[in-house]
Amino acid sequence: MVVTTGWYLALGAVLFSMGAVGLLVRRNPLVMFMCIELMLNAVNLTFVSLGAELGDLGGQLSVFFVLVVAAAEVVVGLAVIVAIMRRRSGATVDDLSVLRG
Amino acid sequence: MTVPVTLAAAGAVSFPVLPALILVPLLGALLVIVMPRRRPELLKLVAVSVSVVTGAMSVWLFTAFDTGVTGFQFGTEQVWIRDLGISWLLGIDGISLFLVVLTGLLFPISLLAVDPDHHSRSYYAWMLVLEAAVMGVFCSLDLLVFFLCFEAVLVPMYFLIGRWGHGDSARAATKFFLYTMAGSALMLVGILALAFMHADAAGEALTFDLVAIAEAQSLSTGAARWIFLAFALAFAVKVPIFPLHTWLPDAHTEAPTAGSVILAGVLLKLGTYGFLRFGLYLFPEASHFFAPVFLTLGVVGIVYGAVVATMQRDLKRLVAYSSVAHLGFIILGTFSLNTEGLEGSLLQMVNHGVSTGALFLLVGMIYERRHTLQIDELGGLQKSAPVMAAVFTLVMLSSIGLPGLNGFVGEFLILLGAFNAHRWWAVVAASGVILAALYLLWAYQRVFHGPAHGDNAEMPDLRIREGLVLAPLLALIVFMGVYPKPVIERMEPAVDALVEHIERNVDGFIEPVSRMGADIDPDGGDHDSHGEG
Amino acid sequence: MLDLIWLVPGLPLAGFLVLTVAGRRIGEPGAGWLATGALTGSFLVTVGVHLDLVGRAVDDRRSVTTLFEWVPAGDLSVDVGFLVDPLALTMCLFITGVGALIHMYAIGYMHGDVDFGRFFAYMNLFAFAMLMLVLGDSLLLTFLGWEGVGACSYLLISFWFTDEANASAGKKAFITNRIGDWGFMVAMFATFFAFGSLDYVDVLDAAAAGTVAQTTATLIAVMLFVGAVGKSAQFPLHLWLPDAMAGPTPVSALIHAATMVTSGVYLLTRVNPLIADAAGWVPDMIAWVGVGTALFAATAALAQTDIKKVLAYSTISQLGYMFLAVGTGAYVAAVFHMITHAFFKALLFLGAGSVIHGMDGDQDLRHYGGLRRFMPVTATTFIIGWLAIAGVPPFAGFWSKDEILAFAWDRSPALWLVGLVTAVLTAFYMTRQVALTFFGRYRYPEPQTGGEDPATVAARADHRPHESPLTMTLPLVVLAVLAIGGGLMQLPFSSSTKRLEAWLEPSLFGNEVHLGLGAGTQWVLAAVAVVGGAVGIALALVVYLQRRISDRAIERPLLADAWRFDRYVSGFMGGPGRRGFEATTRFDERVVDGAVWGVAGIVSRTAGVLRLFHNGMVRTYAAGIGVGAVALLIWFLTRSTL
Amino acid sequence: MEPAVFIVSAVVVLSGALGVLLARNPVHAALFLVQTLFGVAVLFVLLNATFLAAVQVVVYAGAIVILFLFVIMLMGVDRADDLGIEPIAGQRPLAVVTGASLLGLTLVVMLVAVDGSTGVRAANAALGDAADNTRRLGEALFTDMVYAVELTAILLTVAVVGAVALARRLKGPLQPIPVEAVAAVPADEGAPDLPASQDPSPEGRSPDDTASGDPA
Repeated sequence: MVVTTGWYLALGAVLFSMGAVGLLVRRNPLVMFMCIELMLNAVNLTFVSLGAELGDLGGQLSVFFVLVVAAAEVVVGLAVIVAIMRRRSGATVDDLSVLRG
Repeated sequence: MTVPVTLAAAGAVSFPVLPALILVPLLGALLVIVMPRRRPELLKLVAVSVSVVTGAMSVWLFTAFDTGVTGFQFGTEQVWIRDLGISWLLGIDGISLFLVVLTGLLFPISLLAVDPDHHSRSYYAWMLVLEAAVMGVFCSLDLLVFFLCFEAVLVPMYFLIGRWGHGDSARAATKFFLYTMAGSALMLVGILALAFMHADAAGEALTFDLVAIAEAQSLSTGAARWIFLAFALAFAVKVPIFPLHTWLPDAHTEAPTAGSVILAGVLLKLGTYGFLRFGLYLFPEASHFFAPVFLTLGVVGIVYGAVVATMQRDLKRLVAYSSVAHLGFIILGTFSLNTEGLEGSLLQMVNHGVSTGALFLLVGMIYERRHTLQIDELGGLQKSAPVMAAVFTLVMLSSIGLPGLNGFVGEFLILLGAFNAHRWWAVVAASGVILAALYLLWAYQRVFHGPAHGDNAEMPDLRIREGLVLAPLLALIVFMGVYPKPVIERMEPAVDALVEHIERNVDGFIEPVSRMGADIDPDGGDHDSHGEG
Repeated sequence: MLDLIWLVPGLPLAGFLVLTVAGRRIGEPGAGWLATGALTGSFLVTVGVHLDLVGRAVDDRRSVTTLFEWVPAGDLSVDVGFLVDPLALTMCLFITGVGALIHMYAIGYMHGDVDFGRFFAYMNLFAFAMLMLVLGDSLLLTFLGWEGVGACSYLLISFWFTDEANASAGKKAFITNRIGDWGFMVAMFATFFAFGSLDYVDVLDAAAAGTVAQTTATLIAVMLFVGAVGKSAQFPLHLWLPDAMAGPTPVSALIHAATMVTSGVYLLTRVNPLIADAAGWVPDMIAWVGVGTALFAATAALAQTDIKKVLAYSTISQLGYMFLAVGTGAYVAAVFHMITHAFFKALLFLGAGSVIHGMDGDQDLRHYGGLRRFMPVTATTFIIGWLAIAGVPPFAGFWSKDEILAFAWDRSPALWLVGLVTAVLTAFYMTRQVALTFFGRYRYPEPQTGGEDPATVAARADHRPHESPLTMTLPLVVLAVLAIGGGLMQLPFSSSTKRLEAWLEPSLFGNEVHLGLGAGTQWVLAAVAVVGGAVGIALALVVYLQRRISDRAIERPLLADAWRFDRYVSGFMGGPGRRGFEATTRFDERVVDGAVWGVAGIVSRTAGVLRLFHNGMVRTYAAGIGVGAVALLIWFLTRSTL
Repeated sequence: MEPAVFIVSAVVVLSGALGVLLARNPVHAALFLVQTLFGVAVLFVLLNATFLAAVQVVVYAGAIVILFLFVIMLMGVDRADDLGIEPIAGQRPLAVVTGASLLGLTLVVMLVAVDGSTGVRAANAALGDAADNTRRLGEALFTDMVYAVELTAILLTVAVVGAVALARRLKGPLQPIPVEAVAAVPADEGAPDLPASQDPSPEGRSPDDTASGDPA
C-alpha cells in the first residue's frame, strides 16, 4: 500500500470541511478562531503535499507565508476579542451585530 | 508622440503657465489647510490672493494669446502613465481661452463677495481645489486627464453645497452629485472604448491624446455614434439639457451664494464646453447626425425653462430656470455647426457666466439682508436700495438680451447661425426672448417695484465693498456688449478650424452659410446642407 | 460737419453717463438743464449736418460714418456706424428739436420729484437710443436703438414704481414690444440669410436692384412689419400704449407720441425697397392694418375720461394713418404726418400735462371745465393743437392728413372712406376733450359721480387751478408755432412746394408712389375732408357745450373699454395662459423631477430589500461565504471538462 | 511504515479537529487544536518538509495556541458554550450542507485533478531531500523572496502595534456595548462610538476638525 498524494489531499479536504462547519456552528469567537486555524492547516497540508507531488519548493514557501499571516491575524483578532470582552464579558459573536445594515 | 501644439508666438514660453493655473490653486488649498489656527483672518487673505494670482495669469493668457493661430497654444506635456499613453497634455485655443479667463475672474470675485459663516478654513480649501479642477478641465487635451478633472469638480462642489448651503442642502448636494456622476459614468466607458478602438484601428500604441484621436477619425460611423451618445449623456446632464435639468434648481437654491455663482458661471460650462471640444471635435459625423435631436432639446429648453421660471416663487430657483433657458441657446448655437452659431455659443457661455454670476451675487446680497428669497415676501426694494436696484436692472437687461449689453451679442449670433442651419428652430427659439423679458421683468416688479412694507422698507443699500465686487462684472457686461471684437477675434480661428474639421469629416456637409439673394422657400424646407452646395 | 455726426447720439449718451454717476449730486434743476443742454447740442449739430447735406448734390446726400467694428463673426460683420441720409436726418431734427423742448418742459413738470436726476438720466438715455435707431447704418444697430428705446420706455413708464399699476404698465409695454422685436429679429436672420449682410447700404441697394427673390422679400417685409406693429402700437399689439400713460407726462409726450412710437413707420420707410420687392398683398395688409387701427382707436378715444388716455388712443389712431400712408406707398406723406404729428401731439400732451400739473394730478376730464380762465397760455396752445389734429386748414395736421387721404383714395376708395370716418371721429373726440377741459362750467368743486365723501369735496373747493411756470409754457408756445406752420414743408400745390418730397427722394429709391389724381379730384377730396372735420367739431360742440344730446349715447362702456380687447387678452393671460404655465411647472415638479426621484426611490427600495441580508451576524456572513465557495466550485466543475 | 504513520497521524488530526468542533469548554478546544497541529507536523515530516514541521510545532503549537490559552485564562472566557441551542434559524443544517458539499466537491476536484495534474514540475526551485530542505527553503526565502519576507516583517510589526493599541486599557470608564445591540435582533440605531453623523450638514464635522471620533 502506497500513500499517494491523493490521501493527503483527501485528509486536507476533510480537515478543511470540519473547520468550515465549526466556524459556522460555534459561537465562541475564540473557538471560531481555532476553526479558522484548522482550515488554514488543511490548506497548508494541501500545499505541502502538492509541492511534494510536483517536486517544487513553492508549496512550502507558500505555507511559510500562510503561517506568518495566520500569526498576525491571530494577534490582531485576539486583541479585538480582548477589547470586546472587556466591555461585555462572555459575549458570543451573535451578540455583536452592531454593524447590521 | 509629438504634440501638435503650437507654442506661443515668441518661441517657447519659459514659464509653464497652464500647469501653474492648476497647481497654484491646489498649493493654495494646501497652504490654507496648514495655516496656523491662531490667525483665522489670514485664511481669506491667502485664499483670495491665490485666486487673484490665478486670475491674473489667466488674464495674461488673454493678452499673450496669439490671435492669428489656429491650434493649441501654451502647450505642455508631462507623461503620467506611459504604458497606457496617459499624459498631462495641456493647451488652450480660442475655445477654451475664454472659459479659462472666466474661471480666473469669477473665483476671486466670489471669494471676495461672500464670507462663509462657519468653517472658513475648509471652505476656502474646497474653493481652491474646485478652481484647480475646473482649470484642469478647460486646459487638458488628454481624455483621461479631462475625465479626471471633470469628475474631480464634483467633490468640492458637493461639500460647498452640502455644508455651506441653506435649507435642505444635504439632499440637494447628494442629488447634484449622484445625478452628474451617473451621467458621466458612461463617458468613462466611452473614453476607454474610443481610445482602444482608435489604437486598434490606427495600429498605434494606446493613447488618450485628444488631437491625435480627433484628427485620425479612425472609428467606424456606428461606433462613433454610440460613443458620442455616451459622451453626450455626461455633458447633457452637466449643461443641463432638458429633461435632465432638475438637479440644477435644487442645487442652486440650496447652495451658498459663492457656490451658485461658480455653479452657474463655470460648472455649467463644463458641459457646453465638452460638447464643443469633445462632442463636435471627436465625433463630427455623429454630431451632425444627432444635431436635430439636440437642436430640438435646446429649443424646448429655451421655451420650457422660461415658462417654468416664470412661475417660480423663489428668486434663486427663478434664476436657476433662466439658466436652463440660456443654456438651451448655447446648445442651439453649438449644433448649428456654423461659425456664427458656434461663436455665439462661446460668447454666450462667457456672457451667461458673467450675467448670471452677477445675478446670483445680487440675489445673495438680498438674502443676506432679508433672509428670504420668497418673492412674495419681498417688494418695493427699489425705494430702500436704489443703487442695488439700478445694478440689478442692468444685469437683468443683460440677461434679457438687450442690445448694447453682453447678452445680446451671443444670443443674436446663436439665432443667426441657427437660422442659417435650421430655420424653424431659430424662429421658435427667438420667442424665448419674449419669455425672458416676461419672467425677469415680472420678478423685478414683484421684488423691487411696488410699495415697501416692513423689513423691505428698511433694507440697507449696496455697500462699497459689494459694489467693488460687482464692478468688474458690470464693466464686462457693458464692454462685451459694446465691443466684443477682442473676444470674437480670438475665438474665430479655433472656431473656423472646428467648422472645417466638421466639413472635412462629414460627407456632403457644407457649413450652412448665407448667400446673396438666396430664396427662402415658403415651405420652410429645412435647408440642411445635404448636397445643396 | 458730417464728421461730427457721432456727437448727435454722443451728447445725450454723455449726459446720461454724467447724470447716472452724479445726478443726485447735481440735483434740481441742474440735472434737468444738463440733459436739456445735451439734447440742444445734438439739435444744433443736426442742424449743422443738415445744412451740410443741403449744400450737396442730391446723389451725394447719403453717407456712412463708421466708428468701430461691433460684431465680427464669421460672415457677419456689423459696424457701429451712422448712415446719414435725408430720411435719418429728418428724423434726427424733430427728435432732437422736439426732444429738447420736452426736456425743458420736464424741468418744470418734474419739479420737486425725489428722483429728479434719475428721470433726466433716463430721458437722455432714451434720446441716445432713439438717435441710434434712426442713425444706425445697419438693421442690427437700428435694433440696438429699437430695444434701447423699449427699455427706456419701460424704465420711464414705471418711473413712479411704488404704484403697482405703473410697474405693471412698464412691464406690459416692454413685453408687448418684445413680441414685435421677435419679428424684427426673424427679419434680420432672413435678411442676413438672403443678403449676407445687415448693412442698410448693402441690403437696400441689392433689394433696389431687384436681386432678391419675392418670397424672401415678403418674409422680411412681413416680419419687419410685425416689429413695427409692436413698436408703433398697431392692432393687435396696441395694448401697451394706453397703459403706458402711467408714466410722467413728458415721457408720454416724447416717447409715446412724438418719437418712439413712430419708429415703426421710420423702419418701414427705411426698408421701402424690400416692401417694393415683396408680394403685392404686403402693402395692402399694411394699409388695412393701419386704417383699421386708426378707426378702432378713434372709436375708443370717444369714451375715455382720462385726459391722457384720449390722447393715447388718438396717437394709436394717428399712427394708423401713417401705416396707411406706408401701405399706399406714400412714404413722404407718412414722414410728413409723422413730423406734424410730433409737433401737435407733443403739444397736446404737454398741454395736458400742464393741465394735470395745475389740477394737482387729477386726470379726469369730467372734473375739469372752464379752465381757460385759469391757464390762458395752456388753453390757447392746446386749442391750436386741437385745430391741427382735427384737420382744420391751414394748420399742419390738415396738410399731412389730406395728403394721406388722397393717396388712400388713389389706392382704394374703401381705404379712403374708413380714413375719412376716422377723421370725423378725430375731430369729434378732440373737440370733446377741449370742450370738457377748457370751456363750460368750472366743475372741480362739484361732487363727482359715485357718492363722494363730503370732506374731500370740501377740500377741493379751496383749490385754485394755476398756470404753469415759464419752463413749461415756453415749449408749448414753440410747439404751437410749429403746429401752425408745419405744413409749409410740404404743400401740395406744385412740385416746388413739395419740399419734403424732394428732400427725401434719395432715401426712397424711387419707390414713392405719385398720385395719379387730377388737381380737381384733390380739391374735392380736401373739401370733403374739411367738411367732415367741421361736422365732427360741430357735433361735439352740440353734445358737450350745448348739451343738446346726452353724452351717454356716445360714451358707451364698450368704447371706454376699447372694445374689451384688452380685457380679453388679460383674461386669457391671467386665466388659461397662467394655468398653462402653472401646469408646465407642475409637470416639471411631478413628471420630470418625479422621474428622477422615482429612480432614486427604486434604488432605495431595492436597497431596503438587500439590507435585510446584512443582519450583522458574523456567522450568517460566514455561511454566505461558504455557500459562495460551494457555488463557485460547482461552477468550475460544470465548466471544466476534467 | 509510511501508510501506518499516515493513518495514525490522520486519526490524530481528525480526532483533534472533531474535538475542537465539539468541545464545550474553550480550553479543551485549544488543547484539541494542539493535537491536530502536532498531527499535521508529523505529516509534514512525512512529506520531507522538515523545516515546516519544526515551525508548525514552534509557532503554532508553541506560540499561537499559548496565546489562545492566555486570552481564555486572563479574560475569564472559559465559560462553557451551550451547544444545545442555535439562535440563528437554519444555521446548523446550512452548515452541515455547506460542509458536506465542500468536502464532496473538493474531493472530486482534488482526486480527479491530481491524477491528471497539470501543474508545472519544479517550476520555482527543486524540492531536494529532507536533509537539504531547510537550506533550500532559506535560500529561496532570502534571495528570490526577500521583499516578500521583509513585507511579512512589516506585517507582523503592524499587527503587534495594532494589537497593543486595541487591547490597551483606556483611562476613564468604558462604554458598554449597548444592550439593544446585544439583542438577537438589534435595534436600528448605531453604536455611540460610531461617528455621530455622516451627513455634510453645517453641524457636521469638517476635515480640519481633526479626528474627533471616539478613539476607543
